[in-house]
Amino acid sequence: MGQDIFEITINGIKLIVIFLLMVQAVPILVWVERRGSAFIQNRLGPNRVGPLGLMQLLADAVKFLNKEDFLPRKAVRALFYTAPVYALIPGVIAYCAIPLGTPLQIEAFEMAGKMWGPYTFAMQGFDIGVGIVFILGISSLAAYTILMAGWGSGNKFSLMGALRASAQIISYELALGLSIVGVIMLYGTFNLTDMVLAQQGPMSFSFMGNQVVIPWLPNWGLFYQPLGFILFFAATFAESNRLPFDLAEGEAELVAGFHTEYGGFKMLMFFIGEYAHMMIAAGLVTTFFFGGYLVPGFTPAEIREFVAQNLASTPNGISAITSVIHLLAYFVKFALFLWFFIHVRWTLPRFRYDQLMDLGWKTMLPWALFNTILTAVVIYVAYNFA
Amino acid sequence: MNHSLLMAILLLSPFVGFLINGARYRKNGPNLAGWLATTAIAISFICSILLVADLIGMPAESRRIAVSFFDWIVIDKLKVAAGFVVDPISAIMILVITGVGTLIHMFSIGYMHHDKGVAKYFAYLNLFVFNMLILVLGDSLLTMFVGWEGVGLCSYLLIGFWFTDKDKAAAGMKAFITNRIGDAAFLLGMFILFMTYGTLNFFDLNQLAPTVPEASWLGAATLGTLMLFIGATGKSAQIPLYVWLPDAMAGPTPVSALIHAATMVTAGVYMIVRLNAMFIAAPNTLMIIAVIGAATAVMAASIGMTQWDIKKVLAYSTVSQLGYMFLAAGVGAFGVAMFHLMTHAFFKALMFLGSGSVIHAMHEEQDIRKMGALKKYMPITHITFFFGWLAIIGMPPFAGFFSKDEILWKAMTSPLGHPLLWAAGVLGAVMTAFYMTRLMALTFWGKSRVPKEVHPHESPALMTIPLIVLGLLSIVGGWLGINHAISSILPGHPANVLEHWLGPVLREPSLDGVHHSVTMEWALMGVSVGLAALSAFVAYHFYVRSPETPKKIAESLGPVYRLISKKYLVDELYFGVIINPLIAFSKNLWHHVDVQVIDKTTYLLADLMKGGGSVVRTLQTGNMQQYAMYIGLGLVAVLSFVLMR
Amino acid sequence: MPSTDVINQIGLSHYLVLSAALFTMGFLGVLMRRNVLVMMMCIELMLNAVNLTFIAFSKFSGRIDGQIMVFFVMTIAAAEAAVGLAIIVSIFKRYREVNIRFFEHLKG
Amino acid sequence: MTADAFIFWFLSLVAVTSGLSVVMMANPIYSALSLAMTMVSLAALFATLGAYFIAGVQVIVYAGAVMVLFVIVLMLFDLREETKAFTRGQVSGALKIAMIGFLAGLIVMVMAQGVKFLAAPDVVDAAKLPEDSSKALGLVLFNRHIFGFEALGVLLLVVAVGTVALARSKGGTHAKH
Amino acid sequence: MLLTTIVFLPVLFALLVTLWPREKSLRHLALGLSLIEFIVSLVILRDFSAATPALQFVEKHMWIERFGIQYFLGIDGISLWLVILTTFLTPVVILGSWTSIEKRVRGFHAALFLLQTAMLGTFLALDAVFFYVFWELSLIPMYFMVGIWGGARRIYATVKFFIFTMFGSLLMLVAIIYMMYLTQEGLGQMSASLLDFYQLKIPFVAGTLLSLQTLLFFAFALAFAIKVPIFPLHTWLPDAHVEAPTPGSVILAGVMLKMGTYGFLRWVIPLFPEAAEHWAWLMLLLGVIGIVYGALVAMVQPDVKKLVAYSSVSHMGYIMLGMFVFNSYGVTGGLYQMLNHGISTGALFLLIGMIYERTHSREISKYGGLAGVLPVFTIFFFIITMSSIAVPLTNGFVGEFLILMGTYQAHPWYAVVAVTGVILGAAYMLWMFKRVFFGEKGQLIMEADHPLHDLNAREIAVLVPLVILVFWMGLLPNHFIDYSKASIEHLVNNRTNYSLPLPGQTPAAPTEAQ
Repeated sequence: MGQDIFEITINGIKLIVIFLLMVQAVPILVWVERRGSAFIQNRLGPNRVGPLGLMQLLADAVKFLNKEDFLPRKAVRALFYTAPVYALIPGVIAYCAIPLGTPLQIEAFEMAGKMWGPYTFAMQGFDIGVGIVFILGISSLAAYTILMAGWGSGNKFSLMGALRASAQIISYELALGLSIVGVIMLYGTFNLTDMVLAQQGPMSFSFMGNQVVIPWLPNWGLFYQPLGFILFFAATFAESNRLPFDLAEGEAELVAGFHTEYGGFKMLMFFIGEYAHMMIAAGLVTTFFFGGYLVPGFTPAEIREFVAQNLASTPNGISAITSVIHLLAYFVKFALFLWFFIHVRWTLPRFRYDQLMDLGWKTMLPWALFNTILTAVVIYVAYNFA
Repeated sequence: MNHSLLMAILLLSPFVGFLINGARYRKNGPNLAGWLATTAIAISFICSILLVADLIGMPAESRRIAVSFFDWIVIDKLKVAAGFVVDPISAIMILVITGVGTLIHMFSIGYMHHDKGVAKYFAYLNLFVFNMLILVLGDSLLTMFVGWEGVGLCSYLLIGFWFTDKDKAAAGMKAFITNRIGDAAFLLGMFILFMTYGTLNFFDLNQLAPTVPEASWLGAATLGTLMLFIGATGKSAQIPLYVWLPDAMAGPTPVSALIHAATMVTAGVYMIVRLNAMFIAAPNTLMIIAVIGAATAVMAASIGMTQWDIKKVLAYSTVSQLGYMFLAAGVGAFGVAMFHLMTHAFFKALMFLGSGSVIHAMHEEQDIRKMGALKKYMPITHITFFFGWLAIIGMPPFAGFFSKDEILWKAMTSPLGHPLLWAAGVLGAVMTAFYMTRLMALTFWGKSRVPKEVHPHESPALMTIPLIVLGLLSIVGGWLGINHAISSILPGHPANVLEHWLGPVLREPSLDGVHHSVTMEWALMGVSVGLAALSAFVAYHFYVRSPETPKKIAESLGPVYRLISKKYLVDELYFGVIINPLIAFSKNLWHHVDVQVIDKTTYLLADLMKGGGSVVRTLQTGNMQQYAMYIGLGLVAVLSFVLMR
Repeated sequence: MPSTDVINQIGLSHYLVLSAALFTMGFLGVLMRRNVLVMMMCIELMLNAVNLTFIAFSKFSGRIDGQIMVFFVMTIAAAEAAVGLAIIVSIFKRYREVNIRFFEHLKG
Repeated sequence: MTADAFIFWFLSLVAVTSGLSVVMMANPIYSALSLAMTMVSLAALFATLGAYFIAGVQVIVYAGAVMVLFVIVLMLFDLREETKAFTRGQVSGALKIAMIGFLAGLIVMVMAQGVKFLAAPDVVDAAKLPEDSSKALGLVLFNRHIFGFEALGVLLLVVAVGTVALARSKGGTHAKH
Repeated sequence: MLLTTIVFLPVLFALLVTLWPREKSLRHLALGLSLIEFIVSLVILRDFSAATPALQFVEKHMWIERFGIQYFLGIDGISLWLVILTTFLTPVVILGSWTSIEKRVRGFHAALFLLQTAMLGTFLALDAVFFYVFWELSLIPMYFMVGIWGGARRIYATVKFFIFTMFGSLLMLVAIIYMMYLTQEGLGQMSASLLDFYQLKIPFVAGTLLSLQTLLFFAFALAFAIKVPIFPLHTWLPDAHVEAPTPGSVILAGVMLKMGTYGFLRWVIPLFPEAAEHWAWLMLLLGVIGIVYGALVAMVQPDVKKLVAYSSVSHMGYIMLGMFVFNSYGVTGGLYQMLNHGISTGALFLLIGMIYERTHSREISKYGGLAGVLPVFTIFFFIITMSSIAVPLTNGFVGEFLILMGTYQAHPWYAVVAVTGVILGAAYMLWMFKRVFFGEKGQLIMEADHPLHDLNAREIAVLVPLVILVFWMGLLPNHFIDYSKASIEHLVNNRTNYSLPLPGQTPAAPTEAQ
C-alpha cells in the first residue's frame, strides 16, 4: 500500500514536471519561431522586449491573460470552454511515454533517520509496455478537441475548420500508424525504451546468417527504415496540423479555422496544445529513427564507464551524470527536429485540401503498406535464409 | 457362289436401289428410277433362285442355308445376330417376294409414269422389299420383327404417298398405328417365349417347343403364340385389327398389289408357319386362329359383296383370303397355308394390277358403278383379270382351286378341324364367288356406264406384261400342290411338290388314326366348287342380265344391307368406343390432372407459403426498435431457459 | 462462500456486473432513443460491454483467445460504423431526417 | 482500498456515468462525447486487466476513429437538442424498461453461473497470462486465428469499397462535375 | 488429370468466350472449343477399359479433411456414355443455335460451357458433396438460359423449374449430410465418398416408411425423380421446354434429365438396395403411369414442343422402368435409352427450333403440308420420329426392347401395360407428323410472306451426326453396350453388396488397354 502511494506520488510529480516543462518550452518555441521566421523572411522579428526579444513572450502572456473572456452568442458553453483545456491533455500524457534519458538508479541511502531506496527513477513519465500504441491512441484523441472547439463555437468557419482538421487527423493516422509498423517489426517491441536501447552502438545486423558491422554509422532506425522515416515525419506534420498541412486554419478560406472565435488565454492553450503535438512528433522521430537519448557512437555502458572514470565516484553520482548526459543528447536532437518543424513551416506553401487527402490516401498509405511488406519480407529473408 | 455373298446381295440390292433413288429423289426421272428399282429387285430374284437352287440340291432333312453377318444385340442370355436363313419355308417367300416384286416394279414404271415423286416411290418400294426380305429371312423373332416393323413403315410411307390428301395420310397413319397394336402384342409374345425358352431363334424355339400339346391357357407356348398371333392379326389384317387394310387402298395400286395383297399382309401367316412347332404345341391358340381366320373370311367376304370401289372390293377379298390362310394355319395345315399364300400372291397381285390397269385407263376412277363393258377397250387386262377371277373363286384347274380346296378339306379333317370351320369356309367361298363375279360383271361386262369424257384404253406393254406373267402363274401356280385325290386320277400322278418340299420342315398334327375316305374328299370338293359356281352364276345373272334385282334385294334386306355396306360399323365402333374416348380422356388428363391437380397442388403449396407470409408479415411493423425488443424478449426467453434448466 | 471483501477484492464478477450494466444501458438506448445515430452509438456501447466481458474472461481463465475475439469485434464494429454512417449520411442528405420512426418503409 | 480496487471503482464509475449519459443526453453530440469517454475508461479497464494492446487499439480505433466519425457526422448534421429524443408510449416504454431490467438480471445470473465453469473463479491467475500479452496475442492471432484475421481483412476491403460507393453516389468531395 | 481436364476445361472456355474480343467470330470460337472438349472425351473413350467394372481415371484428393469431403472423380461404364453424350451434344447445340440466339451471344455460350461443366461434374463426381455441388450448379446456367433467351412466359417457367428441382435437391442434401454422419458412426471417420457410402449397412425394415433406409431412399429418390421427371412431378418439364430456347431444350432433354436417371443408377439403387427392392413397385408403377400418361397427354397437345416434352415424360418412364427391374436387360436398356432419348429428343427439339425460326409458331393446327414445301426437313424429321417411336434399326428400338424385355422378365404385368406405350408413342408422333407435314398446306405456309426455305448446309450439318448416331446405335448397339456391360453386370449381380472397385483393387481386372 505504501509502495503504491509512493509510486503514484512519484508518477504524479513526473507528470506535473513534464507538463510544466512543456508549457515552459512553448514561449521559447514561439520566440524561436518568430525569430526564425523573421530570419527566413529576411526581417528582424521581435527584438524589443528584453535581450533579443526574449521577453516578448512574457509580455504576450500578460496580454493574453488580460484579454476579455467572451462567449459567442451561438456557442455551446460547455464545449466552448472545455475544448482549450482538453487540448492540453492528450499532448502532455502522450509525451510522458517518451523516454528522455537513461534511468537514474538511486542506491539505498539514509536520510532523516530512515533508509530510502534503492530506487530506479525512470527518465520518462511512465514506462508503458505498449508505448507506441499508447501514444498513437492518446494523440488520436486530439481530434475531439478540434471538433469540440469547432462545433462549440457556433460558427461555420470554425465548424468547417474543425471538420477538415479532424478528417485530416483521422486520415493521416492510418499512414502514421502503418509507417511505424516497419519500425515495430524491426525492433520487435512496442516499448520505446527497448527501441532506444536497440539502437545503441555502431550499425550492426545479421543478414542471412552473416553478421554485418558498419562502424562508421550509428545503429539508428533511420538507416533501416528510411522510407518509414519520411512517411512518419510527413504524417506527423499533418497530425499536428502544421504547415504545409494546416488546412484547418487556412486563413484565406476559413479565417482561423476552429479557433476563430477563441482569443486570450483560451487561444494560448490551443497554442500550447499545438506545440505539444509538435514536441511529441519531434520526440517520436528522435526515438524511432535517431537513437533517442543515445549519444551517437557510444553505448550507455561506455558513457557510464567514462563517467565513472573521469567525473564521479559514487554510484548515485555516476548514474546521475550519465542520465544528464543522455538527457542533453536527447534534447539536442529534439531541438533540432523542433527547428526543422519551424523551418518547414516557413518554407513550404500550404496544400489544397484535395491534394492533402490524395497525398494521405493515395500516396502515403500505399507507400506505407509497401514499406511494411518490404520490411516483413526483408526480415523474413534475413532471418530464415541462413 | 458363296452363300453369304449371295445373301448379302439378295438383301442389299433393294437397299442400294433405295439409297440411290432416295438420294436422287428429285433428279431421277421415271424411267431411270423405275428401271433401277426393277433391276435391283431382279438381281434379288436371281439371287433367290440361285439360293433356292442350292437348297434343292441339299438333302431334304437339312435344307437350310444360314448366314450370320454380325452380332446385333448381345446381352446376358439374349444373343441376337443379324442372321438370315433360307430354308424351304422362306425359299417360297423370297421367290414370291422378289418374283412378284419384280413384276410389280415393272408395272409401276408404267403406272407411275406421270407422277412427280416417282423416284421417291421406287425408293420406298425398294425399301419395302428390303424389309420384307429381312422379315422372311431373319432367323429369329427379333430379326423378323425388324422386317415386321420395317414393312409397316414402308407401308405407311406408301399408303401416304400422296400425302397432300389428308385422308390418304390418315390412312397411312391408321395402318401404322393399327399395326403397332399388333406389334406390341408381338413384342409381348417374344418376351414370353424368351423368358420361357431363353432364345428367340426360330429353329431353337421349334426344337424346344413342348412335344406334348399344352392344354393350359396360361402356358408359355399358348400365351406366347397367342400374343404373336395378335401381332399377326395386325399385320395380316384379321379380326379385330383388319380395319386398316381397306383404307390402305389409298396408296398407289401397285403398292396395294405388292404390299397389301402379295407379300406384307401374308407375313402373319408366314410367321405362324415359321413357328409351326410352337403353335402346334399350343392347340388353344390354334383354335383361336382357326376361328378368327374363318370369321374373318366370312365377314370380309360379306363386306366385299357390298362395296363399289374396285380396290376396296379387292381389299376385302384379300382380308377374306388371308382368313383362309389363317384358317389353314389354325387347323395345323401349315403347308397348305403356305400354298394358299403363294397362289393368293399370284392371283391377287394379278387382280390388283389389273384393277390398277383399269384405274389407269379410267383416269383414276375407282367406282365400279362408273365402269362396265371395259372388255372391249382393254382386252389383255380383261383376259388376265378373268383368269384371276377363275382362280379366286376356286374353279379347277386354276391356282385358287387347289389351295382353297385343300384348306377346306383340312378344316374338315384335321384333328384340329371342325365341320363348322369347313362350313364357314364354304360360305366364304360362295360369297367370294359372288362378289368377284359382281366385280367382273360390273367392270368388264354388261353395259358401259363410263362417263363420256373418259376414254378408256389398253395399258402399255410395260403394264400388260406383268399381267400376262401373273395370269399364267394364276393358272399353273396351283399345280405345285395337287392333292393326292386329284393326282390319283390324273395321268402320270403328279406329285404334291409343295408337300414334299415343306413337309420335312413342318411339324403338323399327325393324321395317324384319322382316315377319311377319298369319296368324302370328292364329295366335299364337289359341294364347294358347285356352290361357288352357282353363286358366280347368280351374280352374273344379277349384274349382267337384270341389274335391277340386286337393288331390290338390297332394299328388301334393308338394315342388314346397310350394316354390311357400312362395314359392320367397325371403324365407327373403334372410333366411338376406343379412339375418341381415349382422346377425350387424354384431354381430361391434361386439363384436369396436369393443370388442375398437379399444378394446383404446387400452387396450393405456394399459396400456403404466401398466406403464412402475409400473416407473419404483420409482425414487420417497420419499427426497428420493436424488432430490437423482440430480440430482447428472445434473449430473455433463452436465458431464462438456461437458468431454469 | 468464502468471506469476500467486495470493495477491495476485485474479481471477475465485478467486471461482469459492470459489463452487464453497460450492456443493458446500451440496449435501453437502442430501444428508447429515436435518433439513428444515437442508436448506433448505443450498439457500440453494447459491443464494448461485451468486449469487457471477453477481456475479463480472458484474464481470469488465462486464455488469450478472449482478446482475439475483442480484436475481431472491434474490427467489425469499425466496419459497421463506417457502413452505417455512410448509409445514414446518404439518407440524411436526401431526407434530412434521422428519426428512426421516419424509416418504416420496409414494413410488411 | 488498494490501488487496483480504487482504479477499478473509479473507472467503472466513469464508465457507468458516461454510459448513462450516452443514453440520457438529449443532445446527441453529448451522447457521442460521453461514449468516447466510456470508451477511454473501458480502455483503461482493459489495461488493468493486462490487455494493454487491446486497450491501445480500443483507444485508437474506437475513441480515435469510430467515435470521431460519429461526432463528425453529428456535427455535419448540426443536430441540436432533440425535442423527441425518446420514443413515446407508456405501455411499450414500460415493457421495454421492464424487459431490460429483467434482462440485466438474467445476464448477470447467467454470467454468474458461467463463472462456475472457469477453472478458478474470481481468482486472478496471473501465472497463466504474461503481464504484457501483446506478443502472445500476436502469436495466437497469426496462428490459430489466421483465417478469421484474413476474413476480416476481406471484410474491411469490402466495407471500404462499399463505403466509397455509398459516399460517391451523390458526389463526394472528389466528385467530378 | 484427364477427368479434371474434361470437367473444368469448359469453365476455361466460358472464360475465354467471355473475354473474346470479337463478337463476330464468337460462335466459331465456341464451336471450336466445344469440339476440343468432345475430342478430349473421345480420348477417354479410347483409353477406357471395357473389361472391368472398376472406376477408371480416378482422381482422389482430400478436400475438406474434417468432414471427409473429397475431390473425387472417376468414370465407369455407367457414366462413360453420358459424359460423351454431353460433350457430343454441346457442339451440336452450338451449331444448332447459330442463328436462333441473337441477343447476348457471349453470355449464352458462357452459360452453355458452364452448364457443360456442371453436367460433366455430376456424372463424374463420386463424392456426395462434390456431386451435390455440381448437381445444383447445373441449375444456374439453365436458369439463365431459360430466363434470358426463353419464350414469352419464360420467367414463370424458370421459376417453376428452379423451385421444383431445388425442392427435391434440398432433401437430398439433408440425406447426404445424414449419410455422412452415418459414415462417422459406421466407419469411424466422416466421409462423403460414395465408396464409403456403399460400405454402409443402413438398417432397413420392410413395410414401414419410417425405416432409416427407406427415408434416405425417398429423400434421394425424390430429388432424382423430380429431375427425371417421374409422373406426378413432371409438370415443370413441359413449361420449361416450351419456354426454353432451342439449345436449352436440347440440353435439358438431352442431358439434364439423364442426371436424374443417372442418379438412380449410381446413387439410389446401390446405396439403398433393400429399400430400392422393396419400393421398386412404386417406381415401376410411376414409371408405367408416366409412360402411358405422358403418351396420352402428348397426344392432345396443340404445341409441337409441348408434345415432345410430354413424350419425354413417357420416354423417361421407360428408363425408370428399366432401371428398377434390376436385371441386366432392363438396366442396359435403361442406360441405352438415356442415350437414345438424348439423341432423338435432342434432335427433335433442334428440328422444331429450325422450323420455329422460319415460321415463329409451334402450333400444330397452323401447320400442314410441310412435306411438300420442305422435303429435306421432312426427311430428317421423319427419321428422328422413327427413332423416337422405336422403329427397329433405329436406336430407340434397342433401348425400348431391352427395357420391356427386362421388365417382362421381372414383372410381366408392368410390361404389359408399358407395351401400350409403344402403341401410343406411334399414335401421338405420327398424328402430329400427319398434321404438320401431310395434308393441305397449312395456314402458316399459305400466309408466309416469303417462301419457306429448306434446310441449309449448317442445319444439315447439325442433324447429320445425330442421324448417323440414330442408325449406328440402332444397327450396332454392341459398339456402345460393350463399354458398359461390365459395369452393369457388376451392378446387377452385386446390388445388395455393391462396391465400386478402384483401379488397384480389382480382383479380376486385366487392364487391357483398348
